[in-house]
Amino acid sequence: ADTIKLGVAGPHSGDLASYGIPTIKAAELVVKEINAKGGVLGKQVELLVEDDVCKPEVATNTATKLVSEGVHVVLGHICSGATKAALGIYKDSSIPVMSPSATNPALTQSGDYPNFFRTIASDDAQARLEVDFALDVLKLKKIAVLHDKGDYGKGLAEFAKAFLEKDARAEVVFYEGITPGAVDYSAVVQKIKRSKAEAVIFGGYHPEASKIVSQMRKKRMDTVFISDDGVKDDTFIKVAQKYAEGVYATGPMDVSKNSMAIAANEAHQKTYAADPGAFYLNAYAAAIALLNAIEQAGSTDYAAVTNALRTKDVETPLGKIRFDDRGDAIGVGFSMYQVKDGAYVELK
Amino acid sequence: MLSLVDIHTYYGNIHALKGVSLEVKEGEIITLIGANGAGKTTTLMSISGIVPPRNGNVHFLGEAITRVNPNKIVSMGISQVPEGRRIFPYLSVLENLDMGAFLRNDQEGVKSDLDYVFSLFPILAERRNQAGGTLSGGEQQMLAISRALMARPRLLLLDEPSLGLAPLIVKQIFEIIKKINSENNTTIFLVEQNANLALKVAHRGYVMENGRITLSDAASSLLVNEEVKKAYLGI
Amino acid sequence: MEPILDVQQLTMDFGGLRALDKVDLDVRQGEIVALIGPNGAGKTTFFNCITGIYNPTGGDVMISPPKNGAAQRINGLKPNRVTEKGLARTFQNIRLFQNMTVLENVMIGCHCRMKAGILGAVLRGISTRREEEAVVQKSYSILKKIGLDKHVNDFAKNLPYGAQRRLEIARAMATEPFMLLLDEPAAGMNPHETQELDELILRIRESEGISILLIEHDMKLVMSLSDRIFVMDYGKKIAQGTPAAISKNSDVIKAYLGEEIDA
Amino acid sequence: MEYFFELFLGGLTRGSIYALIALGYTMVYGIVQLINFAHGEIYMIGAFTALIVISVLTILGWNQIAILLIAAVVAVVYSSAYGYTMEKIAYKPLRQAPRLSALISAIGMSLFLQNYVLLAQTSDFMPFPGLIPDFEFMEPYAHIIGSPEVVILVTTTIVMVLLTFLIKFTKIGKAMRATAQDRDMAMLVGVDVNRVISVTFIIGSATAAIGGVLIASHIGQINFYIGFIAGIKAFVAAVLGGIGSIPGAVLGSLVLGWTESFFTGYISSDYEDVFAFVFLVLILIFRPAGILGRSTTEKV
Amino acid sequence: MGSLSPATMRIEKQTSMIANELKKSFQVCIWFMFLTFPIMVIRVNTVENIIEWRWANLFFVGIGSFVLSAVWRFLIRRKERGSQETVADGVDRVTLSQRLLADRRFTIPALITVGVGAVAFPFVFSIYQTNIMITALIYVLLGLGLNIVVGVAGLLDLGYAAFYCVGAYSYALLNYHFGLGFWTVLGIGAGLAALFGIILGFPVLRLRGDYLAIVTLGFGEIIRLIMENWNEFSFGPSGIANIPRPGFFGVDMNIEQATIYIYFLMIILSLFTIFVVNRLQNSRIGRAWIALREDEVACQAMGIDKRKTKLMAFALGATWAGFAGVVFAAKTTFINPASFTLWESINILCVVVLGGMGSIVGVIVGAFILILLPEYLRFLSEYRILAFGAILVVMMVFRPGGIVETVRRTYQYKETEHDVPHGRPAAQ
Ligand SMILES: Nc1ncnc2c1ncn2[C@@H]1O[C@H](COP(=O)(O)OP(=O)(O)OP(=O)(O)O)[C@@H](O)[C@H]1O
Ligand SMILES: Nc1ncnc2c1ncn2[C@@H]1O[C@H](COP(=O)(O)OP(=O)(O)OP(=O)(O)O)[C@@H](O)[C@H]1O
Ligand SMILES: CC(C)C[C@H](N)C(=O)O
Ligand SMILES: [Mg+2]
Ligand SMILES: [Mg+2]
Repeated sequence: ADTIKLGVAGPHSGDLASYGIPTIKAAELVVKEINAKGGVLGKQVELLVEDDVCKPEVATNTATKLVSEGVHVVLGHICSGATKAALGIYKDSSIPVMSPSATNPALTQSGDYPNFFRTIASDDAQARLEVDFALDVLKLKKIAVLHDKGDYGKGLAEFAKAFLEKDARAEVVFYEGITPGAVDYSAVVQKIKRSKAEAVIFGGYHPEASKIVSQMRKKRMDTVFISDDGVKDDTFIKVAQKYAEGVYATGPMDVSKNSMAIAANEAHQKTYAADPGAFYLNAYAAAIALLNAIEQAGSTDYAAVTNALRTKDVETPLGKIRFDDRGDAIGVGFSMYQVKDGAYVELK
Repeated sequence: MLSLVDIHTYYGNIHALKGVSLEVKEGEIITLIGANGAGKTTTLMSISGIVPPRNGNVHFLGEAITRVNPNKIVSMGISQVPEGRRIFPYLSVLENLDMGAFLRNDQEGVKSDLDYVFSLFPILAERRNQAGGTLSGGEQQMLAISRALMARPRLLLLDEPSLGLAPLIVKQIFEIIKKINSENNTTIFLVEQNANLALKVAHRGYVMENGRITLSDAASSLLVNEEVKKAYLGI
Repeated sequence: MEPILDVQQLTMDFGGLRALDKVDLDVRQGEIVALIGPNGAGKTTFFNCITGIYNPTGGDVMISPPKNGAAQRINGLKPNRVTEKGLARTFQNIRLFQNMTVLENVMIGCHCRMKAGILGAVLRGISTRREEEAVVQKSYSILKKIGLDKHVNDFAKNLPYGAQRRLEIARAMATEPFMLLLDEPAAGMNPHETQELDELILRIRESEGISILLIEHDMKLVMSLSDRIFVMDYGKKIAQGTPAAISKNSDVIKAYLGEEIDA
Repeated sequence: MEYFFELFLGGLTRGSIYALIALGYTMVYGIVQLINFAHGEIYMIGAFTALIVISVLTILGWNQIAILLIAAVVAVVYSSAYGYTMEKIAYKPLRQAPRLSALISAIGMSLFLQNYVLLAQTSDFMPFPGLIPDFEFMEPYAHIIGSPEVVILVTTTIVMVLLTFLIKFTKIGKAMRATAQDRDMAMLVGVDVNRVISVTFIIGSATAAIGGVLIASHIGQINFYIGFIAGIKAFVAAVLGGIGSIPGAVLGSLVLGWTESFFTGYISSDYEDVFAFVFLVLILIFRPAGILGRSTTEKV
Repeated sequence: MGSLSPATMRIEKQTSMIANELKKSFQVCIWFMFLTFPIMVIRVNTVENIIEWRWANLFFVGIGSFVLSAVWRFLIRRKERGSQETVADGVDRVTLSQRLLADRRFTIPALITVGVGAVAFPFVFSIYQTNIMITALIYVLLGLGLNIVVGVAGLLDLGYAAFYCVGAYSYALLNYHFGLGFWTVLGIGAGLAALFGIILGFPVLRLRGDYLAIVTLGFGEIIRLIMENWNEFSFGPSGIANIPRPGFFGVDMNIEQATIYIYFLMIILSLFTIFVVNRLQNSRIGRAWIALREDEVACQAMGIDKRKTKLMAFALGATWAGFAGVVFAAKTTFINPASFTLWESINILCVVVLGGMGSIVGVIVGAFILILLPEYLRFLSEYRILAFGAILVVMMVFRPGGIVETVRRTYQYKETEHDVPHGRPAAQ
């Protein structure tokens, strides 16, 4: 049958599976809905889901597999590293790729990947926001920067550190990486305490963040904790519970009032009887954007589709978006959130 | 007491016992002699159930013990002093002896048996807290025999007990064999390279070649059998 | 004649236990010397100290290889260096390379007399190929001499016990020693096989000119083979002499033999 | 000085967490000589089972203490059952096989169990309730060490003592040691080796479950992957202490915990693991069989 | 008595056996239903306080375990019976694969087929297929290298990915900083890896078995962590992108051509590896490695220098990982430390053990199976790794020696006319 083939690539097994699986769910729901409405360009949309375990070497296989199966557009990959390895292959085959989560700045800023788009902002934007918030709003002087040694977390932390160092108002009193997955972070926490930092800017994900925050609070430290969208996740609050109170985190602008976002979350609840996971809405938006671009372009032609992505606005759970020349979504930005009474609240 | 009927035992693909039948009566000392690789050790291992025979039957005290778990067989009263001693290397001498009495529950009896084996082999008492693995070869052999005795077996299987022992001790060992046979009425199945000595203490003997029993007779007749003399007694 | 092995005041302690206590022993070229003594006397420990398995606590081990006669001290050397110098041994508890064939076991013995390095192995030039062939041939002829030629391609673990003991000797001979140290070579053999071993050992001395130091509890073998006998007890040397003298030595009889035996 | 003390306690806590897992690891290793790669997964399954029980009972409105006890018991039962079954399927048929084959089988088991939980539950982190209340009398010290940490420390000590006692002095313990040293010979003195091995796995898995419950409630979250990371650390700790030795596992864990804590505290957490491994290598160079392992020189 | 003919007795015995088996399977089925109950059936939503009961899963587990248990028992039984039957003919059991490998009538046509197939492959199959073949070939290199260390010399190495990492970073960095080309770095990378092999070798000389395993594991992690932390040197976790593919006299290639080119390059490199490794194994050094694995004490007593031999094994094993690493970097064009984790080392170890330790053919087969299997299991999507884990267990249980077991080489010798003074010893 003649179908529109939408590839979905990301980690679906292994330790990072939790970042990849929500994207499959999002794609499934979007496709189900669109197919029910008659599909794209009158054709049904077919999903081709492939695992890349977040590993560059597997990602190249995943990408060639998708290419040889004739995908028209790809939703993915999830990790920046895997994305970088795979992009060359898609580029050679003229396939547009859109990631809901790969935040490495170089992906768009280097200009090496004209076929790449993303529905999430890049790490430097987040770092900027975090630093500005710490200096301008909170007026802090001594800041500790911490990261999880990962691709994403460390990248972000480095930007934060660089921004802070350029600014005379504050000093970085502490800059270190922690080991992800460790059972306890008391030593690092003690060290932060000794450094007399007023705030911690953490680059990384919520499992580590919740452990660090909990340990700090249990040790009766009230150091301000500022983090990123890896932490702006409800799981963080569920896990850290009372200790989560007061934590700042940047995240995509609040869409909780967006009707599409509400619908998307409900659809997930209904179908899978569970809360959606990480990057679910970004993925949802990306799937819509990709399929919409094909519809708008009137074909799956590479030039036409990418052009449509760059020129035509599309209504998504993240709001009305369009992509700039480098592939970053316009209108998808970050705001600062704080945990108040067990929920993230956007700060204006 | 013990009877083997046409047993066949294999090591993976090697057919080690090719139809062995033999019998041991209560209170006897019987000996099994044969060249290297004839299958003597395998016979004992088949009785103990470590290398269960694939075909054939083993009966002990009227019960079939073919393919019964080794620990059950031990609990029925069969103990073995295996070839190569097999001392638990990191257990002390005392603990090794204790393991020998693993299935026994009579503390008193165990204690007196301990004194008994120490009287048989005083050197073991001297080394009682040394790790078994660091004993000299001969000391290990004494320990292996003592360990088997600690189980107070009804049938004692001995695999080359004189291996690596000083002449003085060898003599001692054979005396002990006779002694436990007559005093404790322990039945003894003795495998020996030292056929001369073995046939002297045994009542009956079997000769094994290539996985088969080729000869069986009263020990005294085997001692004077020309073929046996030539092949096994080195005379 | 100069001794080719001269051990003086050899001492070995294990924690509190003195396993060897100032033992002297010497072997001359072409001799068969036996080391006997009760179980636990320290005989195997003596071998271990000479061959570098243990580093003795005290004393000297000197060798003067017959070919390049200079005397040298070898205690503290690594076992492989000792073997290179021309002392080869067998083990009381057989230690063959179980999952290698009989021929390969002997070829390993030749290792230290070969030269091929990595490059040689990969390129397999003429000299390497020659060397390999020569080693196969040499190993085979040793096996033939020892009477294991029927088993060349069998796995060592599948050999009968007696054959395994002989293979240990073959492997040791392949290192081209000037002296063989045999630890209870007759253990586990029946009298008939022991007789064969007796002949084999004599033949090794005769045809190869290898001197032999052996530990053994089979007195018949010891008495018929050895030129001289050393007796140990509790880590000390208690006697030394000809078989005839030893068999009548009252200390030895008391500690070890139990009765007088015919030499 | 206070800083030093804080790091010391932090290392102690971390070490006793490792120890809870390492104990079972080392015990199974000591008896069966198998690196039970899937031990971490047993720990993870223990934690999951506990979480499920806790959630169900909480929803049903039971009382806190009862929940804690029931959850712990169920977790122990289930982990033991998993350990037992795993041995029967993946290791028992490989008793005579080369050791590495059993190791690969264990790795397969580990992958299987991880993904089994991943698929049957979820890949996300799930919050694990802090079951251990903050004790009143601990409040003055709360800025240094928390009540859950103290509970973990105490439990580790108890488990260690019990296991040591079990192995040293009980009949089954003796049977275990004999089985470890020479399986055939153990049979020849009447030990039911299959049973001994099953019991070993059951006890090892039970300690893993206790670890699972306590550690999860200390950390506050679990997912299907926690077992792997913890398993590796525990493995390292067990080897460091001398694999097969029960006190060794605890000592190794503590040394590892302190090493990490002090290195992070005084130098940098960037190279925390690097340093821990370098330290491991150094110790093993001087004590090739671990801190409390018996020396490997064999008598020839 | 006499009323029962032997035939009916047999049938009766069989039916009772089958009944017994079914009973056993039923017990297993109940046990597994119990075992999987909490995790498979209950799912809790702690936020909304909802318990989801998935009773259907219990049913599937029941059916599944019943069937699997029956099959499992049947296979185990057959495995045991199988070994009995081969015994009956009395010949040494040589497995079918070994027999085939030894038979020239089989090997030559087989080699030709494989050769033709290998050459035609990229032209017949898609670029995806070619791509995964390249990955498989990289693992052939890795497997053969690790096989020297683990399979032949018996040194359990859990940090082999470190050398792979060294190779990959050599190319990426030397290219980035100095513009060195693929071919130049291929040699340098292998050399550096060998150097690291020796560096690792020194401290572990005294260690045995699992202590060695843990130290090598540590070494592997150390290398990876340094790459992660030392940004100035390695660009940290974000890795190095845009690594050039291997050049071919400056010809510009599109991705398809480049893939085919790398494919043939890997074929040649694999053949070279097989050639060298084979020669090494059958040399004086190879024998020493095996002897070392069998018995260290005896080995030294036979005059083998333990230290030197071990170091050689480490260095030579690492060399191949170096080669593989360089190719890997060139193939993916992007590397970061995440590709060289412990799982990578484990994966390579699985290749060696599953294929058959010590056997070159085995390792090659192992590499193909282990690398292609997950790729071809892709249709199982999320169940892929689950299935992979299960397959590892099953393969080990039913073929514990690996897929292809080693055959010890037999040597050619000439009958010598040795004059033995006392006549041939009368060995029977
Ligand atoms: N574990 C084993 N694996 C394979 N073959 C074996 C094994 N044990 C023994 N055999 C073989 O079985 C046969 C009988 O061996 P067994 O040990 O029973 O002989 P034996 O009469 O006790 O000899 P010995 O006097 O040397 O002790 C021999 O051919 C031997 O090679
Ligand atoms: N590694 C060791 N650690 C502790 N004690 C040891 C060690 N090696 C040997 N011994 C002790 O040293 C003494 C001598 O042992 P050795 O093996 O040398 O005796 P042997 O003369 O060879 O006896 P046998 O004739 O029984 O083989 C024994 O008491 C033994 O327990
Ligand atoms: C899922 C995460 C690992 C993705 C991350 N934001 C990245 O850029 O790599
Ligand atoms: Mg025997
Ligand atoms: Mg000795």
